[in-house]
Amino acid sequence: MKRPAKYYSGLSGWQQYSLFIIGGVILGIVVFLIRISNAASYALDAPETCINCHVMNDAYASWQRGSHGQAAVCNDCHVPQSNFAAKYAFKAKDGMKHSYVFTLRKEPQVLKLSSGAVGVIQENCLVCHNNQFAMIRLADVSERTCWECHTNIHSRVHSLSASGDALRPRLNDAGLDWMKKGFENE
Amino acid sequence: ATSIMERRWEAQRPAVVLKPIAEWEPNNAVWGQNYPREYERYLKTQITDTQTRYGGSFPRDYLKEDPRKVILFAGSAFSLDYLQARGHYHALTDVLKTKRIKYPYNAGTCMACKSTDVPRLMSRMGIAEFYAANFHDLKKEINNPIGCQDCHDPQTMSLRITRPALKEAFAVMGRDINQATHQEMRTLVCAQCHVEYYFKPEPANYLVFPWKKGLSVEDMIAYYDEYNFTDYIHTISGSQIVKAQHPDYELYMTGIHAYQNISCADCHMPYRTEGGLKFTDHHIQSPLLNISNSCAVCHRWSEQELLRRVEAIQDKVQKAMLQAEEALVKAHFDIAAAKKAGLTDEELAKSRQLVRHAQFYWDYVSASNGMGFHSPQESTRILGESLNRAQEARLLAARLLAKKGITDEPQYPDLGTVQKALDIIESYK
Amino acid sequence: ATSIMERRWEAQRPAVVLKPIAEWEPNNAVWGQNYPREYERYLKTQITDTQTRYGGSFPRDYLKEDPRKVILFAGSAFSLDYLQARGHYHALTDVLKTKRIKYPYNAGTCMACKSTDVPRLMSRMGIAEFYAANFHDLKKEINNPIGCQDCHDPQTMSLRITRPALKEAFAVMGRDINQATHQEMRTLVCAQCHVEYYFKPEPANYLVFPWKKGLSVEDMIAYYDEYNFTDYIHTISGSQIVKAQHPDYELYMTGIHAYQNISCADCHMPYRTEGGLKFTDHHIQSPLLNISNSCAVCHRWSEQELLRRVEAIQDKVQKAMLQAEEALVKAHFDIAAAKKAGLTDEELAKSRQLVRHAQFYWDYVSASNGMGFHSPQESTRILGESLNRAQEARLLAARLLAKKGITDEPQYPDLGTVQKALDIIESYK
Ligand code: HEC
Ligand code: HEC
Ligand code: HEC
Ligand code: HEC
Ligand code: HEC
Ligand code: HEC
Ligand code: HEC
Ligand code: HEC
Ligand code: HEC
Ligand code: HEC
Ligand code: HEC
Ligand code: HEC
Ligand code: HEC
Ligand code: HEC
Ligand SMILES: [Ca+2]
Ligand SMILES: [Ca+2]
Repeated sequence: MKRPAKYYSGLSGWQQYSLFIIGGVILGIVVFLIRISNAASYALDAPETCINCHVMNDAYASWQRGSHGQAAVCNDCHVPQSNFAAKYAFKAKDGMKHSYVFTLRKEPQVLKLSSGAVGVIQENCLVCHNNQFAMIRLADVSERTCWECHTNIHSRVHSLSASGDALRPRLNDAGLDWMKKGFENE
Repeated sequence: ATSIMERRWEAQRPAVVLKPIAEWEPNNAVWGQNYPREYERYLKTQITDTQTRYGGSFPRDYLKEDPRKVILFAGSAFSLDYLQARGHYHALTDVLKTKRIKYPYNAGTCMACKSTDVPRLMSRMGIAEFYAANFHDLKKEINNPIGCQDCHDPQTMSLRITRPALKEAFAVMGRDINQATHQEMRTLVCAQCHVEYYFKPEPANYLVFPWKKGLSVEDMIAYYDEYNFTDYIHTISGSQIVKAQHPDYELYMTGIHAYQNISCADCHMPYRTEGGLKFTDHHIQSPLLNISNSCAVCHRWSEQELLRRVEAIQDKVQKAMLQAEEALVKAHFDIAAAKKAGLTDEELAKSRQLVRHAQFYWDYVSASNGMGFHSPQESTRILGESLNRAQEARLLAARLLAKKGITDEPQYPDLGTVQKALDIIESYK
Repeated sequence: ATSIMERRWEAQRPAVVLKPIAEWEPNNAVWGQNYPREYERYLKTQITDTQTRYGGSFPRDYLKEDPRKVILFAGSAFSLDYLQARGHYHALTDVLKTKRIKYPYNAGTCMACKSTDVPRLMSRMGIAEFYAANFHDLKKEINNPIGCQDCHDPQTMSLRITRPALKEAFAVMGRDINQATHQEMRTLVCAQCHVEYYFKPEPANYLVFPWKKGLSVEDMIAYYDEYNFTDYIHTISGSQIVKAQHPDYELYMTGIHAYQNISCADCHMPYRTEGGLKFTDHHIQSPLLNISNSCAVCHRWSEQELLRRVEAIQDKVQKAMLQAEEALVKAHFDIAAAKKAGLTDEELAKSRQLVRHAQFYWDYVSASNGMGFHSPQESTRILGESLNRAQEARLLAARLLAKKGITDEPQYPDLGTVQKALDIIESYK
């Protein structure tokens, strides 16, 4: 009945490191692209990084107004915190998938966590909230997630269209100045 | 990455209006020039080959699926032609070809919910005059099916009520429809048509929603009793029947989604985002044909789980409906047997009144679209009330028959096909 | 990762345990020394003055509230003493003082769900021997009401099944209860007791849950029919009645919460935080007395909104229940009248069978706690089925009476008070 909530067991060490390297290489080589897509910010933890893609707007808005807007940033929950390599390997894999899907406009209207993501987040809830007796017991359980009860982490409603654009902060301009001028002239 | 950048601009692109739309513009294609996304999706309501367990856009034949309905509507044109609704695009075609339309005169009121030409004509002719007009005269001026004009203000594109019956019904309940919130409007535009209605005799064929006492089935039948309103005399039992017609809004209002302020549009017109632009999906249809956009926005279950749940709810409603129907059909025949045995109309009055009520309760659910999904518990509750009245009517009839020495159960005819059912009705005329 | 978590739990647990607990320790206070928070909350189940519209911990008198129930249970001790459940702390007291216990012998089975001493005694005596023993002998060894031992393993504190009847019922259905997930266990510990049961005659008074064909009301009555099981012969109508007893788990299983994997404990034992420590609230009671922890974490509506919705659901169930009850009471009297008029048991068999079923359907909802909230639509559906059978029985009876020349409705007695109802029963003995 429930979505399978297997713990994110991590990629094998070999996969982690190669993904990390591939990700790094790609980012390293395509400097031009990095500049225009604000790619440098992807290595950091600022939530604004994520809304480089408007597809993430709703998640951003609901996070900001949810119970953790002041308490945790996206990567505190969405990226494994267990060790440095795992963290960046996950980021690289995720990042590549997202850019691929986004660029090809294949994103679904209603996003759902991938099965790998569920375990990662559940673990992360415990990173911060681990000092409470009953929760440790809950964490033993792979079939139930914290947010089945705590539905206000993002919000009840999940959809690319769920939050108005107004809730999205203005980003730094993307692209190069001359490009912008070019468009303005049209 | 270039495309990532481009797509970021998408999010900031303003909508541009190309061409002002005339106040009473009935032509959807004209509106469509300005709003191509909405129009393109609207055009999809042409599709008529989708099917779900109880819905979908194909023209399901209610009578063929369940010939007992022919018996229940004996005395009304619904026993001749009764299909399930399909897409808005077909509304005009369908009202023009249904056998329920009478010749040479039929009330203009039958056009009230079928075309974007209606607001224009009403504003020109006057409301009462429109209803009183002959349907066959109006036809000449009516060319467009349901569309933009029915729900939108052409200047601002905001939602607006174009049908006076809804405004008037609100006023009668002491409410001002202009105070409706934006979220309520996302339901009320539908409630212009997806509601129970009747034609008041005075002014002639005036369209009225029977909400004066309230929206519940109890309130409505009490209203009809007070006004002594009847749609038809039942050919077999002689009961005075009120046909319920799609009380979708009313039944929905008793459900959990209405309680939580979820509108018709939330499910039947979910938002879509294409290229960073957010718009409303104007392909109005069964949400079960679009679960991932429609329900999954709020319910993080799998599509399979959602579908299974809806069907389980609907199966229960159908079972309860058929149970009430069975008793109701028999009640008509029981009363007919009593009549034949020589019992007077006076003696039969109480059973007939019970059957009138039983059938209205049954029809409140049966004529509602969605097989009870809009309010699962209320649907089965109402069907229980219907059943009780039908069975009470049968008990009275049995005791009356006994008074005439008839102690056996009447023989109930075979109702296997529509034709058989029609023949039976004929034999009672 | 799972194992990391397990280790974390293992690491933390011993720090809390002050004193090991013996395998069959029945004394809740002893467990309480190690787990004072849970124990303190558990002690709150002593409270007996809370009240909601249909529940709460005060000992609501079902018979006084609705004396027609006295008639329905004519022939069984439930017509003498029938209260609504109150807190677990009182389970032992209440079974000791109820008038439903017989002297000098009563089946030991009546103790099975009332005390933490039961697992110990069963392991010592043997299961069949426990059930077969005399209740009045067992009393001497039983001193503790429902508590920790009933749901927990004293070593690990994990949930465990201590009652064989549930294990056996799972086995009969081809399921292994040891495969239950943690979340399922949060329901199954309750399903040890909050279920429909009967005493199998062989081995003597053996406790069985009638789930072989399934958990639905249809499946259960089919089961009882197959085994020809009857709790009592109805004093008035002579029907063979099966009394349903608290099918809480079974009804819940058809509801939306079970479908979404929400357990009994989620609502009746919500988490509570005290001093930064989150633990399970062991004050088991009506969740309506603690809406903010119980419902509002998942449903972010106001407490008022939640309460209003629950009550609206319950009101509808009650209305449907009373409607079915009315028909059922009359059915008993109708059959009695037919009997009196000289109809044979053979002629009455069909009506009695219908009444047997009608009453079991009715009781499946009536005897369930929570006035149908656990499964709103299924409750009203079942009550419709009950009603139909009761009315069909009345129709048959009316036609039989007619055969004897009696065409009037029987006179139904005044059932205004419990005493009046008891007197009526007396007159039929
Ligand atoms: C390049 C554009 C882009 C950026 C930048 C981006 N996302 Fe996404 N994200 C997407 C798209 C497209 C999807 C939908 C993928 C799918 O469903 O196949 C998605 C899906 C997701 C999902 C749900 C699916 C899953 O994999 O579990 C999560 C969680 C997520 N993003 C988090 C983030 C976080 C956190 C950040 C910032 C660190 C971020 N995203 C930045 C485009 C982006
Ligand atoms: C406190 C932990 C936490 C933080 C902080 C957080 N998320 Fe999430 N995120 C979750 C959980 C839990 C879910 C799963 C929600 C569900 O399935 O109902 C989720 C789901 C998502 C999804 C999948 C779509 C959806 O709505 O379920 C996206 C995309 C996403 N998050 C992006 C982000 C972005 C972007 C940020 C920061 C701006 C962020 N998250 C901050 C915990 C968090
Ligand atoms: C980076 C640390 C961090 C992570 C990761 C985190 N939290 Fe929190 N959480 C906090 C802090 C700090 C607070 C207190 C916020 C406050 O009091 O305003 C909090 C508050 C809460 C609350 C109480 C407020 C409320 O919403 O009712 C809940 C519940 C909660 N977190 C659940 C979760 C869940 C579930 C997850 C994982 C999906 C999670 N947290 C992940 C730091 C975190
Ligand atoms: C919570 C979601 C939801 C809401 C709100 C809702 N509906 Fe529905 N509706 C459904 C579902 C699900 C069905 C069943 C479709 C099926 O069986 O294929 C349905 C069926 C229908 C149908 C029949 C569709 C068909 O396939 O023939 C109509 C007409 C309809 N609804 C109109 C309305 C109106 C008018 C309102 C508001 C007053 C409304 N609905 C509110 C979900 C909803
Ligand atoms: C002007 C009257 C009118 C308005 C306004 C209206 N409807 Fe309809 N609706 C109809 C008619 C008439 C049909 C049946 C058309 C046919 O079968 O020819 C219909 C059919 C439908 C169907 C069945 C489609 C199918 O594929 O089976 C759905 C669903 C529906 N309407 C929902 C809605 C919703 C939701 C709204 C409001 C957002 C709405 N309607 C507003 C008159 C209206
Ligand atoms: C108050 C609005 C309203 C009025 C007045 C109205 N209808 Fe409809 N009609 C609807 C709606 C809404 C539907 C779609 C829902 C349904 O069929 O249940 C519909 C569906 C139909 C359909 C297609 C489905 C079917 O039943 O075969 C026909 C034909 C039809 N109406 C004919 C008529 C006729 C004839 C009259 C006059 C007696 C009439 N309508 C008056 C609102 C109305
Ligand atoms: C049955 C009612 C109905 C009909 C017919 C209808 N609309 Fe809409 N329309 C709506 C609703 C409901 C909304 C959502 C409004 C809101 O929430 O602000 C909407 C929104 C819109 C919007 C605002 C942008 C958006 O997509 O949310 C536009 C533009 C629009 N409709 C154009 C049209 C056009 C063009 C047609 C005719 C082809 C049309 N509509 C027919 C009900 C309808
Ligand atoms: C905009 C939000 C929203 C949408 C869209 C929505 N629902 Fe719901 N639904 C709710 C809420 C709110 C509840 C009440 C329970 C709760 O608070 O979670 C609910 C309750 C339910 C229930 C439980 C009711 C019961 O009696 O079993 C079902 C089933 C359900 N919805 C199915 C659907 C289906 C199917 C659709 C799509 C056709 C749908 N919902 C669309 C918000 C929504
Ligand atoms: C979704 C929440 C929910 C779940 C799950 C749930 N219940 Fe309940 N329960 C309620 C509510 C609400 C009531 C009504 C209380 C009232 O009327 O005061 C109730 C009433 C009861 C009562 C009567 C309480 C009284 O006040 O007398 C009992 C006993 C009970 N439930 C047992 C169970 C059992 C056993 C299960 C699991 C098989 C269960 N419940 C699952 C919410 C729930
Ligand atoms: C060992 C048998 C047994 C188990 C296990 C059990 N119950 Fe009970 N329960 C009872 C009995 C017996 C009563 C009635 C006590 C009385 O009235 O004397 C009762 C009463 C109740 C009440 C009514 C309380 C009130 O205040 O009205 C609720 C609620 C309840 N139980 C819920 C549960 C839940 C939830 C579980 C599992 C977490 C559970 N029970 C497990 C036997 C049990
Ligand atoms: C399968 C477990 C089980 C068995 C066996 C059982 N009970 Fe109970 N009993 C319960 C539960 C659960 C409750 C609380 C729920 C309720 O009352 O509906 C309860 C409640 C009670 C109550 C308090 C409420 C009332 O009805 O007055 C009494 C007294 C009682 N039982 C007596 C008995 C007697 C006498 C027997 C033997 C004929 C018996 N029980 C057998 C589970 C059981
Ligand atoms: C009717 C069943 C029932 C009874 C009786 C019961 N418990 Fe529990 N207990 C539970 C459930 C259910 C949980 C939640 C277990 C989980 O989800 O892991 C629990 C959890 C616990 C925990 C784990 C920590 C926590 O709070 O979540 C402890 C410790 C505990 N109970 C102690 C006791 C003690 C001491 C008693 C007797 C005073 C007792 N229990 C009686 C059902 C019961
Ligand atoms: C079965 C439902 C349920 C699940 C699953 C659940 N919680 Fe909770 N949680 C609650 C309830 C109820 C409360 C409120 C307790 C109170 O207010 O006394 C709560 C409170 C909290 C709080 C606030 C504590 C405080 O000090 O106020 C945090 C933080 C929290 N939960 C985190 C989590 C995390 C992390 C998980 C997953 C490991 C989780 N919860 C799983 C029901 C749940
Ligand atoms: C652990 C989560 C959880 C808890 C606790 C919970 N619910 Fe629900 N409830 C749900 C889910 C999930 C649904 C199904 C609809 C959905 O997906 O939102 C639901 C549905 C409902 C519905 C709609 C059903 C209908 O037929 O109208 C009501 C009402 C409701 N819950 C009331 C309650 C009440 C009252 C309580 C407390 C006694 C409660 N719930 C406790 C999760 C929960
Ligand atoms: Ca249809
Ligand atoms: Ca109680």
